[in-house]
Amino acid sequence: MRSSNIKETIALQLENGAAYLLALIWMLPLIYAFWSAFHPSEYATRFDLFAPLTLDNFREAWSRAPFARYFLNTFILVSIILCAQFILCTLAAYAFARFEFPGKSLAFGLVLLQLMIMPEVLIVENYVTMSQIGLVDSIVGIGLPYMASAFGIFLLRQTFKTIPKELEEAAKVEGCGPFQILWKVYVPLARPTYVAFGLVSVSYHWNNFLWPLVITNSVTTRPLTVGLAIFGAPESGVDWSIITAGTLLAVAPLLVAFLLFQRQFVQSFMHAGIK
Amino acid sequence: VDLTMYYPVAVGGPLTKVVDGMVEDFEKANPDINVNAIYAGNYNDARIKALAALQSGEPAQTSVMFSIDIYELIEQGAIVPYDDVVETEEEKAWLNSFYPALMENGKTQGKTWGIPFQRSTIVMYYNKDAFREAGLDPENPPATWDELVEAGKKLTKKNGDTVEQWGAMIPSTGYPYWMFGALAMQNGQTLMNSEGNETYFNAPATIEALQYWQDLGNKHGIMPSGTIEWATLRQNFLEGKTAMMWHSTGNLTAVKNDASFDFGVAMLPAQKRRGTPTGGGNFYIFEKSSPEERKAAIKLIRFLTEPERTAEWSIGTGYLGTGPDAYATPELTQYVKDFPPAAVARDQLEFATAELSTFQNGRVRKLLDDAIQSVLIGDKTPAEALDSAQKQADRLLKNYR
Amino acid sequence: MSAIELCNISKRWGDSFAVTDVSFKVEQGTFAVLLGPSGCGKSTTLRMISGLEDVSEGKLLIGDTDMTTARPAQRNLSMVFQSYALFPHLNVKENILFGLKVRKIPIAEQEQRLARVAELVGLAELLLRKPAQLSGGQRQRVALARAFIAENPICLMDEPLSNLDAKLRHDMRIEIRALQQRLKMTVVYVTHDQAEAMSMADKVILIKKGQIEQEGTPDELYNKPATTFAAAFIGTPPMNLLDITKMGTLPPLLAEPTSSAILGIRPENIRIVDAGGIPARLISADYLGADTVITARIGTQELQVRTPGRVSVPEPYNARLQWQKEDVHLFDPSSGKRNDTIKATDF
Amino acid sequence: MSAIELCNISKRWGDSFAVTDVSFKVEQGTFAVLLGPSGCGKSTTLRMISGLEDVSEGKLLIGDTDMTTARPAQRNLSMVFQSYALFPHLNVKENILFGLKVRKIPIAEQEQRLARVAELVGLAELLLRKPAQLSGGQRQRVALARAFIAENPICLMDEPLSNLDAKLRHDMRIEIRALQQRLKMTVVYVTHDQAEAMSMADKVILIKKGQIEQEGTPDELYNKPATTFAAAFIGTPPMNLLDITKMGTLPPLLAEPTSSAILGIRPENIRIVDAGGIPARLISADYLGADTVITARIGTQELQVRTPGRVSVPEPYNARLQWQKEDVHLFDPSSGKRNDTIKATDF
Amino acid sequence: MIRRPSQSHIHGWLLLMPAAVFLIAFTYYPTIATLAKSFFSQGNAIKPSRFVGLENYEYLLTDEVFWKVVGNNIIYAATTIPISIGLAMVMALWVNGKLPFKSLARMSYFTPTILPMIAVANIWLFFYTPDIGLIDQVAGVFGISGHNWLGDPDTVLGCIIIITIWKEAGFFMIFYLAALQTLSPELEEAAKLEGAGRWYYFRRVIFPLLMPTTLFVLINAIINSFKLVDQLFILTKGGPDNSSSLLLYYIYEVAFSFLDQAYASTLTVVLLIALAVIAISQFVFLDKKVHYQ
Ligand SMILES: Nc1ncnc2c1ncn2[C@@H]1O[C@H](COP(=O)(O)OP(=O)(O)OP(=O)(O)O)[C@@H](O)[C@H]1O
Ligand SMILES: Nc1ncnc2c1ncn2[C@@H]1O[C@H](COP(=O)(O)OP(=O)(O)OP(=O)(O)O)[C@@H](O)[C@H]1O
Ligand SMILES: [Mg+2]
Ligand SMILES: [Mg+2]
Repeated sequence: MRSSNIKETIALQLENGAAYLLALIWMLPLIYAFWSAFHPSEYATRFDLFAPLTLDNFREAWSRAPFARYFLNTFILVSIILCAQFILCTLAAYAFARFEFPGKSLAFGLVLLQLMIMPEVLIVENYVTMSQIGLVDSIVGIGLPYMASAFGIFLLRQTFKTIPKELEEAAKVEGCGPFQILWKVYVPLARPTYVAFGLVSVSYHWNNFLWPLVITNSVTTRPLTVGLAIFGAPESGVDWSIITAGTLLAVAPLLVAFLLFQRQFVQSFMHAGIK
Repeated sequence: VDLTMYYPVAVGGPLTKVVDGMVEDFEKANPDINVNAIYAGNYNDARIKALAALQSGEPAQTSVMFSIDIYELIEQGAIVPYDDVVETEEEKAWLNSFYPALMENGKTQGKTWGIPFQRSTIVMYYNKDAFREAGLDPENPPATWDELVEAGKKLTKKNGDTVEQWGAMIPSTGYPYWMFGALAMQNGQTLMNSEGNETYFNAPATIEALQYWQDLGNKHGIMPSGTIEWATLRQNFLEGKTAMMWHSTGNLTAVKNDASFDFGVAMLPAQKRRGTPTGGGNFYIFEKSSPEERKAAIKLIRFLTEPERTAEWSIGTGYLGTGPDAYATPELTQYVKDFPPAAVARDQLEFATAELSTFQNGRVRKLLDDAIQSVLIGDKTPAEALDSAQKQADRLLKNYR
Repeated sequence: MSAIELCNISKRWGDSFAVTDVSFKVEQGTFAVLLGPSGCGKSTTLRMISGLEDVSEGKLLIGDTDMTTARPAQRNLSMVFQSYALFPHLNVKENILFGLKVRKIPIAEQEQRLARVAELVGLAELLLRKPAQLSGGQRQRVALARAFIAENPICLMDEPLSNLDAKLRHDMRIEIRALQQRLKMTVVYVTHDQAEAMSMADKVILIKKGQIEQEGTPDELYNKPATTFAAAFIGTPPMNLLDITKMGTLPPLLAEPTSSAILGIRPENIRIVDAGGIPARLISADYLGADTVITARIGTQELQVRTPGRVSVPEPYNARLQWQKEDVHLFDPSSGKRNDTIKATDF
Repeated sequence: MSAIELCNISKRWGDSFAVTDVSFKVEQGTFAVLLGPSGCGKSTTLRMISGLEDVSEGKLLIGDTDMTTARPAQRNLSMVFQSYALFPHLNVKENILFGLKVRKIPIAEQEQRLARVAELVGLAELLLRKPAQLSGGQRQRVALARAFIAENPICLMDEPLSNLDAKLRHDMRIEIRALQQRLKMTVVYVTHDQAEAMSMADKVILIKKGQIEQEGTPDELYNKPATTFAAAFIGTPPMNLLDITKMGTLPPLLAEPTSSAILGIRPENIRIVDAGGIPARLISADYLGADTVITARIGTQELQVRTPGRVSVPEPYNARLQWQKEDVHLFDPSSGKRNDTIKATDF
Repeated sequence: MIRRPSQSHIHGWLLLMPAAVFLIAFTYYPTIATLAKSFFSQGNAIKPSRFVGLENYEYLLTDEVFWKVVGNNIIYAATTIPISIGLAMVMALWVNGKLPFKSLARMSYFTPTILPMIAVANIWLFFYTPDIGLIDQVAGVFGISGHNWLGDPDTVLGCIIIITIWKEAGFFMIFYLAALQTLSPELEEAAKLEGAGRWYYFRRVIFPLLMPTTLFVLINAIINSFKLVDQLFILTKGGPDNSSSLLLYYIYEVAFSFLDQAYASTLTVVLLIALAVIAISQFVFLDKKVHYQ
């Protein structure tokens, strides 16, 4: 340490302090969720170091809805959406990144337009479509409207564009056709982007609520959030202990996965950088 | 026959389990009818779901929905009156077996469109310990507006500028029009006619009622000014931040479970009279259904509203028993005996009236909600706010006269 | 039969021609170098041969078959790219085997060929590394191995050494050349580095602005440059080109006086002498270890003299320069073309 | 007064030393080059001088002031980075003026200095371009201009030419050297390219594994390499190092027979002779335009011979090699140190 | 050569086809249907829907709630966008720098992104609740009396804004982090040698170099400032007296509470046009400034 720069050091410490403070604030809702989920409900709004710990809230939450089934549904839903998004977005992004065809920029503009359209607004129309193709109350039906993700197309296109053309040419000279090139060159090289986009997509669909509620009718298709909403309905007042316990149950897989793989996730984001 | 039924859950608790259990019993009793009972979120979600299903031509045959959606559902041509479906005398008698106050929201144009199911009224919960501390008689809660103010002043505890305990709280988010319906009724004024095409928002008694509400906070200082959050009010009460609260009977079970103090439940106080609107969900039968389906639906609804099940439902949820014979069942009789507050809502039904419900209900209700809130936050005087709300409501409703 | 033959090939981008009417042949088993300054169309030409770029006009024969419009994979050739184009997600082995996998060659044969090629380029130890874990020279070898394993008779290389540092470049040059000879491959090699071209090529095709300037062995290009462009492009330092009309009064440098000519003389052919020769002023010296490059001035024209050992020029001073008439090249000033009708003379 | 003096400086990363106990002085106005193979600690040393890296042990004087712990900005020096570190969003002018703006130099003076520097490095025309619109050489010049405009007496350069192609590198070398002399700056220059070091330096500091191997003028390093490492590192092709004990029966090469020694002889000092000398087998030839490098073998040891003009060796054949005793360097085989007590002899 | 281009055309369209089918079926078709509805009156059993031309749009001009909501949304956008972007940038700088335990900080900044809004809103409800809420409890320790955060029209929108910032900043941070990683450390060293302080370096170098990322984030932020309304459903339902209502929430209310699809469509069209205009002008005006490479 340079002795002459005490002032700078202090400034740096202050800044680090601010960074941790902000981190604490950002964590606060989660911290509170843990607090109130693990304590009896009379401590939900009172903080007492010696409050007794309990798992009752989890037991209660778990018993109020068939969470196990909902977990399975959500898991299937998220997997289907993710697979479909990967395939559809990959193909479209590849077209936008490396092919010339008439109407390309118009098509791309239209894709970007989708970013701006709120799916909530289209619920009624989409419900009609689903019922026409007989997919009301099916997990596929929940996923369909989200399968062509403009965000995914956009992100992958950017990534594909940064992949050196030489790699594609090398593969061409070795005898690869367009699909082989996509599969053997572009997809593996864009893996970080896939991980990044996957994270965003999974957390969105894991937590999506209104459309799944409207389009599903039975326990065998409903995702977790619908179960969660039973506690979330504040018509008769909020019971935070149960809500937070339910919330923790619902997001636990996500949280755990994120904790375990956070290094990989974050690194993927880094590589997927939007420039 | 396959039946699809949507039902919303508007109160906490393992309601879906109760409904599923009752439906199972029904299927056992009627092996030829297969019921698919679908939990549909809260009242709002349920409405969206029904509407989406309706437009897709794939609706349910019956559904529990907000009792006040009646006019909109009629306007959409979505529902059929029960009068067209019931056939036997027995069934017609069944239509008349409910508390009249609960039927008010289900009847219009001389026909019955909705059968009460998960219904509630507003009651006043009060903290007996706080009453004792303030030197008030815990068995004698305020019965008039003036008494409410008086008691409230005694109950309001201050520590410097900070209020540690408020006298009373009336929630003004979520369903302000509902609370206000009670105040107006107590002042002798209903908010609309039974055809649902006229409102009385700027009647002098209505304006007075709103003035009183505003005064509770601004003039008498027994209630916080600004709006009071519906969803967290119970917690406030349980935490002792308010000595009295007006809230749905649907909270009874939760308050009973969580209160760490001695609490009481009372009817709402009176000005010119006692009064409260009813609230909650009715059974409707959808228009897009075959005659067999309708008959099956009637069977289901009758089954679910039988006294024994109504009693079970009421005990499990805190909702009202919908007819006198429910309270005559041994279970409910016993329950009321063990837990007298459970009877308050029933007793209050005598003074109850319909919840605000008109054509263009969403808009009209919002007009009133906004007017109430704008007064409570001090933006407008009651007369201004209600005049303007009435004017706009007239414009919306004149097409229906 | 030539391995590759270009007949009047042109390449147009929109309105402008990157390559104009180029024709040349590359014989079986030879090492041909496309040489020229940046942007002259070398890569474009090579890419047309590979099929990565469409030919706008003309005909392309590979092994006597018309391949003008064939797909790259049909042409049976390999290519080594400037930055190697190694697949970063595959390890060395997978990179080398990439093409064989695409072509579904049986595993046993893949392994066999791999072993041979890896041995050849000295990568046997590194097969499981990812490209990022290799040094520049090793990456280069992977790229070569990938090109060789296909056992295509033709290999195209686009400035494959330009990313390496000087020392490594020198080693790799020798290595590539040795491999080409061992495998008897036909190689077309693109570079803008004349030293590279000189040391590797059997045949150099010198390109300028999309057209062939001179074609021949390195010797021919060095000793008989066809134009001033060729003369100035080849050799380090390059040939000095002096305008005879601006030399001032001097002993006669040409056999018969001519109104105008460009006199070319390579720096290593000029000697600093005590007497005789022509007067010049030495300006500065650049010591390169084995020899020194001296910048000198005759009249207003600068020229460079390369002389063995260390010579220092702390201050400019006058000296005398001399060369032999055999070392003089003469060019026509207007066209820049070599003119062997004029003769130089000793002085 | 030295411009820069390092006294027993070391740099530790965790447990390992990147630089160990290095001491040297750079005199005012000289051009010092830190030379050494990759990873030897050149950049680390330079960065300690600049203050971008903390010194672990030792003392650093800049103009006789102890600057061991001073902040980079306090040291009054400029630095040119390997990849130039130009700010991509600023145009040439803004890039050059960056430091003056930070230091809040009056606008009038900024403009004045800018004009002078831009003129000096030949950028006057390009002031409004963004770095992306410049060629490699031009970017290099911007980086230099940014370093020069501060008018700091010291300029540090970390492999500033390594990103350029050979030709441009050659031009830039001359340019940098000329500018340094014109501005009488003290320059510390890092490179792993010995040719660069030889042609530019007043003083070369040769580093090996974090320690100084030899320090001296280019001449000294070339003509009196202190170790086999220095001998092999400098010169292209580098000095041939022959183990005297493995040469087989030959005419005596040393004045008195010694049990063991390493004999160093530079390729350009070996001649191919018809008679006399020692027998050798010529293996291959590498034609470089002005001269040819021939690979030869004496016994089992390979060596390289550089000879002017074009020589071809289509097939290996036997020949005789000769050199003069003045050109022989002798080293101790165990320590690798130069040993001038043994003498070579003509043969 | 005619061969390649045509082949490329076919390939291009073929690749696009699957995504296009989905986009058309579930985005463009319903959007156009929505647009069409805005020119019709809301039909019902008594009065069938009929063409009314621009009547819905005329009504919109006189709709006080609409204008209030637009005003709110402008405030909402004008605060959430710069603050969350600014915070995201600061977070990214911290997490990218020498902060000890930075993976912990990174984790907490990113947490909001993976928590479901429906649950989170309830937790925030607790924070904001007067007297018993966390904020008032903490304030109470310092002797500050409670405030009715969500019940006061002056503070309610601010509360909503804070939640949005909390939800978004960490998400945007990731993009900045990615961009920062691509900056060469030599740039910072060069600036340091010239004597530039951290602030100067940020202002003159990092900030402009992050512009492309900022553009990307900005577009996302603008879109989100119209899209993120979930918290309203649980927290305020737009109240009191519409002082926290936002455009999309209002659309939702009109469509599903007022059951007026026609008017909801009209509002949707206006929202879409506004967004498209913003996005296009951004691309046109900013894109030029931003791309220096
Ligand atoms: N895709 C393209 N569109 C338009 N012009 C192009 C394209 N590719 C190359 N050119 C132009 O064609 C000419 C020849 O380019 P080419 O790449 O063949 O040069 P080169 O000789 O390989 O140069 P270098 O040594 O710099 O690689 C250049 O003027 C270049 O600008
Ligand atoms: N930040 C660091 N942490 C640990 N070791 C380091 C670090 N920076 C450099 N080193 C090590 O210190 C040694 C010297 O590195 P330095 O960068 O000075 O080498 P160099 O001579 O400049 O090499 P090059 O020519 O490749 O640039 C190397 O072994 C390197 O691995
Ligand atoms: Mg090229
Ligand atoms: Mg280095």
